[in-house]
Amino acid sequence: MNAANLFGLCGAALVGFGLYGLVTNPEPLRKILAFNLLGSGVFLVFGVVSRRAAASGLGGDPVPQAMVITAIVVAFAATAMAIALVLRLLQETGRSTLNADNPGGTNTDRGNS
Amino acid sequence: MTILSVFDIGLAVLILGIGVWTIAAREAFAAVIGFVVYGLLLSIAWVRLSAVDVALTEAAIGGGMTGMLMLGAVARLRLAKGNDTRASLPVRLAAGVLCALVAAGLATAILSPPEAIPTLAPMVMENLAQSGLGNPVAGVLFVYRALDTLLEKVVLILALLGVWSLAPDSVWGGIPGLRLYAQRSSTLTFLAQLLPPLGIVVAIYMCWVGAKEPGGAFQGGTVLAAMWLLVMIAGLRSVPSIDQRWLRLLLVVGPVIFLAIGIAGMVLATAFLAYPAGYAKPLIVAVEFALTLSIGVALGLLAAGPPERVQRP
Amino acid sequence: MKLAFDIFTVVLVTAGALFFLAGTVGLIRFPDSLTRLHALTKVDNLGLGLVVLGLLPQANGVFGALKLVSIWLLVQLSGAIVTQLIAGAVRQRGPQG
Amino acid sequence: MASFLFGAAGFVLAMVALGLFVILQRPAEVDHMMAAQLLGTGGVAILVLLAAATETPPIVDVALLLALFAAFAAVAFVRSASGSTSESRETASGG
Repeated sequence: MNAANLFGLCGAALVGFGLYGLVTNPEPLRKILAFNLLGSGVFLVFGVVSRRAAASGLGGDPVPQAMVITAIVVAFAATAMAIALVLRLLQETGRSTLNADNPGGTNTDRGNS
Repeated sequence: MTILSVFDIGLAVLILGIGVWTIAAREAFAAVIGFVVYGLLLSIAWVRLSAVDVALTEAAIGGGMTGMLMLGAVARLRLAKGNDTRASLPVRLAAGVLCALVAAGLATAILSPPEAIPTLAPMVMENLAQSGLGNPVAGVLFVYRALDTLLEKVVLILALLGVWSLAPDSVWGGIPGLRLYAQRSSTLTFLAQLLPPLGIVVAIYMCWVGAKEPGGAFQGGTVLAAMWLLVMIAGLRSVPSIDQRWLRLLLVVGPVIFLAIGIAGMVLATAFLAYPAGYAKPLIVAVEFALTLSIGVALGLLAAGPPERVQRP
Repeated sequence: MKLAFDIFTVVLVTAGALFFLAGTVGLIRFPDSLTRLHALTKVDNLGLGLVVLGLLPQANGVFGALKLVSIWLLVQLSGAIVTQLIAGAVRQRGPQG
Repeated sequence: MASFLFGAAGFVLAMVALGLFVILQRPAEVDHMMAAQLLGTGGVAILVLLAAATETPPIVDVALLLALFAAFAAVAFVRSASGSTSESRETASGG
């Protein structure tokens, strides 16, 4: 078992945890958090792909690394957007839930994130 | 079993443990703290995967900026306790099985690598000398995949427009609702006076060293954004309203210069986003400096959130 | 000469690691938040200082060594101030907050 | 030499892990805030040890950013903890 495979398995497990949190956690903020965990697990798997393709005296293939850097920044932008949606939902309805059965949430401004 | 593999196993177990804590913690505040710790630990894992550029980005964005963004949201959501019920046990069990299956599938894919591992590293290294850069990742970002990098800046600006457009009509063009520190605390003021000058030096260093060694516009820009936020949180500088012209100018200056050089490449060089022979490095460094500024402003404003009040006369 | 440098590194890094151990023991043993904060900040910063000092002979060139020392100074300064902030939060909310 | 430095990095990692475990176990939020501090010193020590052990000087830059952002995150922790922000003032002036 080399370091690359080890962190690859770690990434796979993190994807599993993140998905579980995304499905079972009711609070939107916790869902966003879980989604970020899932994303970083995917990035870690990508890092393993890069590490494995090490050649020409480099520690890893620079192309996947550059893609992961781009992805981290884009994930941050998406997180900022999602949090702004949740906060607007709170502002409009006074609650922070996606539960459609809740009474009082009749406002049209329901986030579907 | 070498010392090295013991270190790696310990790190992986710690990361997984913090990941579980982030999902399972009862309080949202504790979960976000777990996430910040997770981001900082993950950057050590990236170092172990020989991806120092990614480690820098993860420490800056995964640890610092995302944590700050989420903590702001936690503080607001404390006021509104949603009456969410946790998923029932059968649902949780089914979800657990599903997620275990997904993770197992991924793990199988990782443990069975292709026979001939595809790599672009030799191609990158072959052509890197022409660009005058020493950092292969910067080479990929600014030479071979320059279009991706350009579009990513556009995505940042689009996301910012999306965040801004969530503001109610009455406060459009107003001041972002960044949560300030309640009492003017002299300790925080001192930190906000001490850290930003150091941070600006670090940002310039990151940007400059990015051409040769790990670093670059993303990392430098994130440091700038963090320092700007720190100064605003401490109340040393007021939060600018989003209709300020200088603010919008700074936001677009990086992408515009990048685009202009790209279009000039169609005339002076061979294609869109191609650099004229011999001028690649100075042009890339110029683009990186402009982008650092734009990324810093964009990330800072994304973290500050949509406008919430208008300038009082 | 190389051997002397290596012994210097081994001794100081070991001492630094022991300070990290002491910091963690303090974190486990001390009864309230303020004393734990004290253990964490003071002892760990000293541990980091010893590790950095021990690594100076291994650094690449004068600039590498300078960078190491300035990182330690940065951690030292920001750590001290941030500890003040957390201690302020402890005082404001009481030890159970 | 390299394996000694790796061993030291592993030892500091174990101490950080133990410290995190203790900190996150406690119920008080102020104890949780110390986590960033712990990573700020321990994580930096691990990274400078790794940089020396693998002879990769750029890793020191990661330590630099870790130190900077650990301090930044700690400020965010303290600021967003309940009761220490300007919520009332803000809602008064907000639309």
